[in-house]
Amino acid sequence: MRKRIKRGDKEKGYTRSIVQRSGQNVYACYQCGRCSAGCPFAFEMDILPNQIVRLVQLGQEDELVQSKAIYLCASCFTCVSRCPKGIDIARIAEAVRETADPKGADHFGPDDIPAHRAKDLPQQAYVAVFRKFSK
Amino acid sequence: MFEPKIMSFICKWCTYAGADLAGTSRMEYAVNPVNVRVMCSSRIDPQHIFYAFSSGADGVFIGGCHPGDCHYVEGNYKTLRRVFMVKRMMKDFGIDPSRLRLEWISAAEGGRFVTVMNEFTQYIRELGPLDFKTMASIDEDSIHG
Amino acid sequence: MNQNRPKKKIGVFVCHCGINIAGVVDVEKVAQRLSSYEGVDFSVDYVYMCSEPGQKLIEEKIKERQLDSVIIAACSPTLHERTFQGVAQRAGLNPYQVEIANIREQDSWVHSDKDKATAKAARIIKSMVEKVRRNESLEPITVDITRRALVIGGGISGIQAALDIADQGYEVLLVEKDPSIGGHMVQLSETFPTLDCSQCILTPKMVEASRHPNIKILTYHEVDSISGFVGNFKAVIRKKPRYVNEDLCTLCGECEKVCPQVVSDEFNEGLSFRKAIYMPFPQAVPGTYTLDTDSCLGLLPIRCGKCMEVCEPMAINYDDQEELFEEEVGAVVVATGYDLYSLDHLGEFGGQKYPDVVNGLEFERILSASGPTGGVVRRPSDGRIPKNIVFVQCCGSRDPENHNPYCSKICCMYTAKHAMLYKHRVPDGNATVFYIDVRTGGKNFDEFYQRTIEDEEVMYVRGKVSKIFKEGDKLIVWGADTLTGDKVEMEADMVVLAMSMVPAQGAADLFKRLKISTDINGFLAEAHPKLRPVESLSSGFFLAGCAHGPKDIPETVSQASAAASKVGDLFAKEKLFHEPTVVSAEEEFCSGCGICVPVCPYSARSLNRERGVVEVNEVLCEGCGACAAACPSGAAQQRNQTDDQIFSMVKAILGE
Amino acid sequence: MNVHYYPGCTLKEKAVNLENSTIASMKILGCDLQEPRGWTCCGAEYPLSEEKIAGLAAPARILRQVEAEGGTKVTTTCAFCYNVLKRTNYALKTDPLKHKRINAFLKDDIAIDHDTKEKTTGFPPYHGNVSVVHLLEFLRDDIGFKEIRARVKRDLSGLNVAAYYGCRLLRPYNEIGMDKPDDPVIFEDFITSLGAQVIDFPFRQECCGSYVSVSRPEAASEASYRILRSAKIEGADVLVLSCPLCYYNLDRQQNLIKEQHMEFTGFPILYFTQLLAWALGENTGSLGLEEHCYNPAPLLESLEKAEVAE
Repeated sequence: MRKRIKRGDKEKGYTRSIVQRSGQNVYACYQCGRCSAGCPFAFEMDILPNQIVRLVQLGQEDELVQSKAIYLCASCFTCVSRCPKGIDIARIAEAVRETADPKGADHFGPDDIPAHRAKDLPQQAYVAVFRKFSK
Repeated sequence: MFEPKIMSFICKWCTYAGADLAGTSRMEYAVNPVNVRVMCSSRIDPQHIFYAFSSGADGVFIGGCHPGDCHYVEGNYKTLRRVFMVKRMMKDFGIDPSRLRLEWISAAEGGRFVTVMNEFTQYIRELGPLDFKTMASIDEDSIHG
Repeated sequence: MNQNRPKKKIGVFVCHCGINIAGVVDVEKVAQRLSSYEGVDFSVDYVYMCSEPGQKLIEEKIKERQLDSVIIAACSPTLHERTFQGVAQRAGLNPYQVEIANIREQDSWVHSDKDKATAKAARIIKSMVEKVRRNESLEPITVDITRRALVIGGGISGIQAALDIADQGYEVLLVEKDPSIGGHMVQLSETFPTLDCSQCILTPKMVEASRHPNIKILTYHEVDSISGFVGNFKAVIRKKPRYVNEDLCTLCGECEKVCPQVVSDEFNEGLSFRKAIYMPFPQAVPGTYTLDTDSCLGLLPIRCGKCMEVCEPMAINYDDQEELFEEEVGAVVVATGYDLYSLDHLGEFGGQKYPDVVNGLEFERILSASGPTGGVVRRPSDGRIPKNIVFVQCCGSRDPENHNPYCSKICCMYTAKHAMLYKHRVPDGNATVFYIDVRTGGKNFDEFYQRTIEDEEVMYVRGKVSKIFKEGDKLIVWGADTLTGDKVEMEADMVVLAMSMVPAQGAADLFKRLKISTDINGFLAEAHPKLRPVESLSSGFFLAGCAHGPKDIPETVSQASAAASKVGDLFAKEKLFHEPTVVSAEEEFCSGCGICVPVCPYSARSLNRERGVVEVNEVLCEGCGACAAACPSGAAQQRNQTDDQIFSMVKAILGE
Repeated sequence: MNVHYYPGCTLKEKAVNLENSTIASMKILGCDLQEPRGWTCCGAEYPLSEEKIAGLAAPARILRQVEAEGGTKVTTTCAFCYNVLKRTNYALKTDPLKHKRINAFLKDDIAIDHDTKEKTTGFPPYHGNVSVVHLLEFLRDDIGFKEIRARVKRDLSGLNVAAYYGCRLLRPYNEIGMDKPDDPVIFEDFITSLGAQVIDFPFRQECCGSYVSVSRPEAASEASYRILRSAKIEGADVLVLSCPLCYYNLDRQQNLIKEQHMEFTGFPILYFTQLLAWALGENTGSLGLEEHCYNPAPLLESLEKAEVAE
């Protein structure tokens, strides 16, 4: 299917909201792909980190909030430390997660952890994963 | 209606040429500003600005090349810094700092020269005359040294 | 103020310019009003001042009324200032006693209210009367020229500039810090897009330079400092001890055979070894051995002394000394070239850790028939022929966040060339290029790049590489293919990094010593990016080659020739003439505070600490006046644009 | 010597063995670790959104407590806590607006004593006078690697160590600034000061999977596997790390890795203070090594035997 790219108020508004939340100049990205090249979870991602930035530039909210990739980011900042244009992609991913499912359902909540694992997991992992992936 | 007197210092390489272009393009603008051509906007000494105010100017305009385009490499940056300083001094003297305006206008920006001149004249017109009576008269000799 | 008002007889000539001025400005009224203005002796209007009769009118009136100065109220000074200065000169007046009042472009053409435009014209003319009243009669500043050029750097740009200047009939000193001229170009294998052998086209030029009667080559020398000004520089040059007399050395090579010290070879980028006494490469100019004391066991015959023992022509002299000497030159061409950005900055590519991750110059040596592998592509670690090779572009370039913000310009082409030459030598190998953009602006460049992809089947992957690391004897390259949206992990036997080009090592220090300005990246700054691209801001300094920014060979050669022709321009003049409207430093007012010294972008002002005053080199002053505005005591005054002149112009404009 | 020490929640609960070795070795080095009174969780993750500034309150509260107790330096051994505290401190020091807003949050704090039920209010603001250092930095700058070298009691020369940084110690560089993100040396220098051999392995700054091991354990263990595999290929005997979550992912999840990769047979992991304590003379019994999924005790003991045999 051919995709039509539109730059309407909705799209521009979405880009603006991500820029505001993340504090990042998403337009600085020139799509070199270095973020994706170094990302430890790129193998598992449906869209790559550089594509996330591209979709933010285009204001493609639906594709972004439905992606699995934003819930694979471990905030390891490899992309941030190598980006030639100084863009904090982890912040962009965080901003996109914030805009996903505004009704407030958790992407990953306490009920999603099987009982046998709950005992062993370190506290910091709980706190971190809920902070990142739930409301 | 109040017609302000406006003193305009403009650099030879950019803004003066921009003003010439406005002329060759026959654009019309406010008659109030009169230009003095200097080699570079950085030639403008704070003394010149204050002398203009004390001699009856209601507004002073300085025109230079855009950052990076200065014929003398970095004169316009020096001007920028001096204008910041002069504006602070103006405050201390009780002169509204917005009576001094610095703009970068290139040789190709005749239209912009016109817009800036009209805007600035209108702005000063609305601001009203610079009331110098409350200030001690400046002894000319002390300025010339 | 009154005491500064000299008594001058001033004439005012108001031009109608047909109806261009007279249609809006009441010129007769203006002329009449001015005739009673203080100092104005005579005032008249005429239909076309620039016409033959108009010029005649001015000339006659100057003579008739013995005018000291004239004002021409007409069009913009950019149009006819020179014309009217010529008229005045013909009438025996100094051209600096002519001023133009611009009442056309900045009055009649931009206003329609006749009364107001007329009043404004009078103000403009009055301000110019106030100015010209205080104008001095000036003569252009003249200086003699030393017709001898100094070229710093013996790479292709320096060699070309030296040859071109020498061919114009002027003497040239060519100073090179290394033992031979040739620069980086002599290290290259073949050149894009024609695949000429680099050495084959360069070495004849090197020989030509060495035989040219007007060129004196000083290799293993460095420029220590340069003082003086355009046409009259004094250069202090440092001779590094070579310990071998180049005139006596017969290149027999006996010394090299006995030398026990083996060190890594710079010419081969550390991929092979040389002795402590060595010749950098067989075609070196001058053809002589050089003893490198950093690697030598010691210059005492007791320590070693083997080379001296076997040298039959007795060319080796352990007592050779460093020397400083002075040379007079009139112009300087700076052609110090480039180096590659160090791999140390790229920890994610292993820094210098992996021998099989090489930079572009190392790969040039590997490809070169005169290189350490005889032109067979072998990887440095174990000498195996790499079957999978990866090229990474933009290493350290276009990376404002961590490295260099600029594009190094030639890497796209040389990477295509590397990939092509690799495929010529290893037809069954796989070559992959990681790129962000491929920039092939140049004659026949894109055709060459297309051939690399279509004929040689080099795989281009659009994406930057994030990490390179070793796994066993393979290298793993982590990249991305942003066109397909895949993360790419690739096994490679060897990786070639297109490292960013940076100013040559030591250049930053040299530029500081020469007091010539650089851009934010340390490359030399040109006087104007469009109109004066081969001149430095400092008068008498010219730029050539990569010292000014990344360039390919043809561009470097063009710039070197352009610089040489600029030097020729300078030397062809009998004397140097310079605009005299410079800024003075009146000693009676100068307190020696030195504030004006750093304000000057041309280093025209210097503080004489002994005398406690600032001195001005008028030849260097371009007359911007920034120092005059900075001077707290009024000691810095611009000729014919003094503070007093500006004040009185302001007064004339604002006064009733 | 006395220094403020923020342990964080994991070390107090799920990884007590890691903290014990810290306390033991610092004691040998003559340094008392002082916990800020009433400390809470740091939040584990630094808030990346400009809209979630409230996440800075918890770490700022910890820093304020240290400052109120007269401390100018707080050290931590958990890379997560280190990252959060250091970045919060950086944000408060460089962004006056954030500083003001967070202090406004903290102004209304009420503390209730567990035993006396007494309420405390009117806390002072945080002025920003505390510096956050990782224990590795403290060992380097305050104790000195030379001093440690002098106090080492055991010969570790036969031990090949892979020093693993992970993400939180190094990145983002402009806020953390502990070492160059792709060319760090501090961990290697520390290992060298203990007398062990450092082996260079390219995955030392790669991410272990972090908290993704909670939501997508199989994805995270793939990341962990690649790190362990690389250390093994490069000839390491043991991997030493500095973060309790890395310890969880790289050691305690090894059974999951084994399920996914048949050839993986397990690999010993040590917390950096475990190796330190052992080098300084503590016995394997006191290090809690039996808690590990892959017990490294036999490896350490085999070194001792080799020494004796010589």
